Amino acid sequence: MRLTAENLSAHRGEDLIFSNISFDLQGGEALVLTGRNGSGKSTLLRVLAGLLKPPSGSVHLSYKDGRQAPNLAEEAHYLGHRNAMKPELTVRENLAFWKSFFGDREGGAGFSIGDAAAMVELEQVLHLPFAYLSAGQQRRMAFAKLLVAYRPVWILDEPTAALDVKAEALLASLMRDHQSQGGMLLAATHQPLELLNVKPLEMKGFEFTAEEWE
Amino acid sequence: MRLTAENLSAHRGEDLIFSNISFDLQGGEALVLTGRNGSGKSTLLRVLAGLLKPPSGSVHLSYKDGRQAPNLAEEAHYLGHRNAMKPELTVRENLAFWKSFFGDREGGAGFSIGDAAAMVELEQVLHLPFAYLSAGQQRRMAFAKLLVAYRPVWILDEPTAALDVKAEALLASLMRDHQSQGGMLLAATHQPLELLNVKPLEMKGFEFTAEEWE
Amino acid sequence: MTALLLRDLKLSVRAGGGALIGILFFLTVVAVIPFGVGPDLNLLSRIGPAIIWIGALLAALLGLDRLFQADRDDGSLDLLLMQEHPLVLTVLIKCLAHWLANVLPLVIASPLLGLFMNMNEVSIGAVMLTLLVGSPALAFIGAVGAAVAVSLPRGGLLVSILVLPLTIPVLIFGVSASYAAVQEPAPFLPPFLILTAITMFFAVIGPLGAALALRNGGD
Amino acid sequence: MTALLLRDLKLSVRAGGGALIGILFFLTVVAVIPFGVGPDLNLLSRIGPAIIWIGALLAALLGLDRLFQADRDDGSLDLLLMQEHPLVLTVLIKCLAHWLANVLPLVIASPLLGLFMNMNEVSIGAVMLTLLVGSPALAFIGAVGAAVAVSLPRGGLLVSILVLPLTIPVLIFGVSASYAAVQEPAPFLPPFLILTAITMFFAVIGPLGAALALRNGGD
Amino acid sequence: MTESLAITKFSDLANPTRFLSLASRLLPWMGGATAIFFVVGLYLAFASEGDYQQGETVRIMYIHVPAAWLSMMCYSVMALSAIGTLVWRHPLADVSHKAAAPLGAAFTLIALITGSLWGKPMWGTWWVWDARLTSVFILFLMYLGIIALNRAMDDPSKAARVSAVLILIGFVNIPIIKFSVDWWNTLHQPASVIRMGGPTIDGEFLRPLLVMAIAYTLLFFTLHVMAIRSEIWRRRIATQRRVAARMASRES
Amino acid sequence: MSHAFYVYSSYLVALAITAIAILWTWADGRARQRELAELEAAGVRRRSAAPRTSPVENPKEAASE
Ligand code: HEM
Ligand SMILES: Nc1ncnc2c1ncn2[C@@H]1O[C@H](COP(=O)(O)OP(=O)(O)OP(=O)(O)O)[C@@H](O)[C@H]1O
Ligand SMILES: Nc1ncnc2c1ncn2[C@@H]1O[C@H](COP(=O)(O)OP(=O)(O)OP(=O)(O)O)[C@@H](O)[C@H]1O
Ligand SMILES: [Mg+2]
Ligand SMILES: [Mg+2]
Repeated sequence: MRLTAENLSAHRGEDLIFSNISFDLQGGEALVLTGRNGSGKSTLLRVLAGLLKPPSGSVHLSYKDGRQAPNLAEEAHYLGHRNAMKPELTVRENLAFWKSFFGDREGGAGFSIGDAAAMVELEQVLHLPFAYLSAGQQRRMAFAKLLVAYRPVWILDEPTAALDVKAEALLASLMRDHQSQGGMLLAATHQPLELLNVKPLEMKGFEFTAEEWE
Repeated sequence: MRLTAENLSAHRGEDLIFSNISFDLQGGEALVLTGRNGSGKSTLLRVLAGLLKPPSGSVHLSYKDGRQAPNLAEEAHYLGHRNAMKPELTVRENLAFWKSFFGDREGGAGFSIGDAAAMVELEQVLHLPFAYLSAGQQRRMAFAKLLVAYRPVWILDEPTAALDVKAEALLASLMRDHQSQGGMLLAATHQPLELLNVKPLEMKGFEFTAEEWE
Repeated sequence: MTALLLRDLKLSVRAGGGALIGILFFLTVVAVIPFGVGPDLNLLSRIGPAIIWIGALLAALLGLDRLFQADRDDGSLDLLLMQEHPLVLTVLIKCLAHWLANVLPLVIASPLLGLFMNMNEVSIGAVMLTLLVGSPALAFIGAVGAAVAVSLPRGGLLVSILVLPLTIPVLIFGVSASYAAVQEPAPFLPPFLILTAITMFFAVIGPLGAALALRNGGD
Repeated sequence: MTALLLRDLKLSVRAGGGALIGILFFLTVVAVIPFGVGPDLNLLSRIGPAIIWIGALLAALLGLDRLFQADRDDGSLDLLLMQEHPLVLTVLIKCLAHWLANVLPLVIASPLLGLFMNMNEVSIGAVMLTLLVGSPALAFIGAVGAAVAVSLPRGGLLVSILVLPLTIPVLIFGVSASYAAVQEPAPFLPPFLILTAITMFFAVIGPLGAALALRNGGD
Repeated sequence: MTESLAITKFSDLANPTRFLSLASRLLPWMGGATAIFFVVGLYLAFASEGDYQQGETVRIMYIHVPAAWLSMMCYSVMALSAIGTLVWRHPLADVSHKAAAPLGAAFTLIALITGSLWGKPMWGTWWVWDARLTSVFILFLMYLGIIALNRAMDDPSKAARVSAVLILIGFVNIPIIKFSVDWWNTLHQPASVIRMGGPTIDGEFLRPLLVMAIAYTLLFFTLHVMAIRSEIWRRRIATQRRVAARMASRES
Repeated sequence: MSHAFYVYSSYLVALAITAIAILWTWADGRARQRELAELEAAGVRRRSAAPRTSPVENPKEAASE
């Protein structure tokens, strides 16, 4: 499994947020993005998840056996600033929906809903509507979403926001488990995260105004 | 200025989240709530802000000269998990609205919008719609809202969520400034915050189920 | 308080496209009715005022259910509730903004629709006047529904159901005053005065009820 | 995909209170009408089909503009976009869920309302049939508007300009087919077939357009 | 004790546990009385003469009019409970208006249907959109709306407070129903029993009508108490389930 | 149609609706009772009905005794 990005750049509005970002990642490695607020971490992750079209550059993912994956987005979980869970539905309903909507990708299988909730240590709130959870509980359940369906690549935008110290360590260990099974991590974070095989990438922020009009 | 809370308790749904919480705070002091996710920190802050009616207990605020303030909510800023800014409006419009809607309370005056933005080091994005800011920039601007109108008491729920390390230090110093001018702080946080005269309060979480129906 | 009014106006112009949705919906309603009634111009002009009133009522409902919900979702509602500008006043201002942005344009457009419906000048004038006086009541009544909807995860149809029955008196007197202006024996003033009274009544009851619901429904 | 359908159905049932709500809403709308036009049973039965169609339009529009917005606000939309189930299909399913939850109950309730409006059996049957065939088009058209609204932060105005005028042909052919079924000289089939064609056309164009807007508008 | 004796007595009764024990003692008597009044009322209804104007159909009155009265009284009971919810925040008041709503809907439905069945022979039509009929129809819709609202919210005490506000706002409809026949001239009968200056109706019809009215009222209160009791049980069950779940998760 | 038809059908309708209301209320009560019994059997008990650990657990009840 191998992910290569070449010469990526991204616009937001008319501004060029970053350009010429290239990296190369093997299974089991983690790319950790750091940088000041507004330096473009989330933007880069959204580009990788296929949610923003980069004006230049390309991303390739190849499987262990050398085949080219058609699309990184399909092989990846994305956990953004927002949790992608419906406040009106119970936690269990939310997880069940994502489990069946995502399905598993080759190379692994998702955990059951009960197991996933147990892994983030929140089995006892499965029956509550998502809106009733506290901020940190919500974040943990959003993370449990990554566990119910298998994806080799995880794209995580500040996964540990709003978590207490114990929960932070818990999630970090879940991420390491994912890595040790050959998964890849791409994470943006402000707090140091204890991961394996970290490749750091510091975003510098704002590059230049777009040049089209010059 | 003095804030006393006696025997506060709070329900969420049918559950009793905490009970018998009492504390006493002087101007310049900070009450820092800690505790695991879901232990009731946000709930307590919402009770103090008057947004949840506690089934028992009372909160009193008295001014420096001993007069009783009619209401804590009016003398307080509340910064919750959500930023209370309109994504469609520009940052300047948002701040201008809150400045004129809040007005100042006796004992101080708010900063101008430009100054407040400069204090959180984000003058350059005042013209952007709020939706265009990055997560951390949004949080900083939500904090700037506290600066544009004067309130002696600040109720802050994880004020430094999503901030980078420098911004965290910056906001902490703004909070200390507020304290050193006699202001009070009530903050819930997972990361250690460097404040003055800290009174810690650790929330233990879930007490028991309501008894009305027994 | 003017700040709140201005902000809400700005929001509905910028984001919702409020005015235009209302007018277009209104137009659609009025455009479809003649197909039902057929080309009988006389009949058309007879039911004209009623149709315009019904159109206005339904158009005022569009978007009303989200009067407070948007504020709740981004956390502004908490801050509005904390201020001790009497909450009733805050609600009143928000109703006013909704009315200005979404209903007033309809009132202004109503003469045009009157022409479509083959109504005469007096009748058009009467409809416009009754709409101007009566339609704020719709916004006030709607505010109660919207406030109730805040405690629901999503409001939608339920709000309309709770609200519509209460709007019926407004509709009755609005329409009958418009008719009275044209049909000779019936006097215009009594129903018109009742309409005014209803609006004033709901201008008090509506915000009060909404404020009560907001205070009790939050968490 | 069924998961998505079920979730969306659950969401609209959970929050509003279920299919009953759609019917109740319709009932209230129809109950309001006679207050406007007066208790003239003859007139009521004549404008009945138009009123029922307008009620359906309103019910379809209420909440439609937020078809994708709720998903965007909580971040689900990102995840929906990332999956390679063809996006058109995803949109189609969402439209279907909206139609099933909000419009179908109305179609089912329409005979009851027809009775209230003093319509005869043939007319009631015709309205129900045209609604069944024509109302999905409203959902598909609305989907384009909803998608545009999501991708342009200030797309509000555009949505109303885009959506409401497009619904007028649907409404017109629906209503005129219902009338044709009762009034002798006019043939029922031509407008009905056109209505079917319109629905099928929008069933393709709508989700395609919506998917295009969603893909290009994300940020 | 600083409170007056009356208040203490009231809050004693209003304690859910007290209420349950009182209800179980009272219910058999209430049920029995209801049955007796119904038997007597129905006997009188069919034994009495027909009206010279309305013929046989006047017998519909004995079920239509009490049902119509009850539909309004039930709403008034709900409005009182709503005040209890908002002012005293009493949990029993929450339960009371929640339990009354379906009953009110049932009585209103009876009034609507029997009214229609009376209207066909008397007025020649099942339904007209006049003020009385429509305001009753609106009452029916409001009952359904309140039921729907209660079902749409899963936090019962919040649901109670919010629907209490709605009930109070909707109360404007009750005077409209009552006085609609005076304010608008309509097909419907003006008040002839409950009116200023005493009933104008003949004693022949008044007697069965009153007996039936008492029977309906008793029926309402019996069912209301039963429904309140089930609602209290329902909440106890929910509470105990939650406690059990918490205990279980604590132990594990 | 004869007047008797209207009279009897309205009595029938009234009877039917009343019967439904009564049965519904009664069945609901029975179902709740059964659930309570099941909980009891499963060993879940009301805390105020359980042996008292602290003397004033339920102040309302304690006061009225
Ligand atoms: C669906 C149709 C009808 C509805 C909704 C309806 C509703 C009501 C209501 C709410 C009342 C109580 C009024 C009060 O206490 O002041 C009432 C009373 C009454 N209704 Fe009807 N009604 C309907 C049809 C009829 C018809 C067709 C008749 C007979 C021609 C009729 C005869 C009466 C009479 C005699 C009373 C008693 C009035 C009094 O003594 O106060 N109703 N009805
Ligand atoms: N439409 C737009 N026009 C101009 N600038 C924009 C637009 N949208 C976003 N930006 C800018 O893009 C930059 C990158 O934002 P991004 O969310 O990627 O930052 P980030 O590194 O994730 O920050 P944080 O740590 O706060 O989450 C920000 O400076 C933001 O102001
Ligand atoms: N309606 C409800 N019914 C039952 N429990 C609820 C309800 N609403 C909230 N809760 C529970 O209340 C508890 C307290 O939540 P609160 O938001 O106060 O926690 P917190 O200390 O702020 O946590 P965090 O650090 O994650 O922000 C949580 O366990 C939550 O699950
Ligand atoms: Mg970011
Ligand atoms: Mg919290």
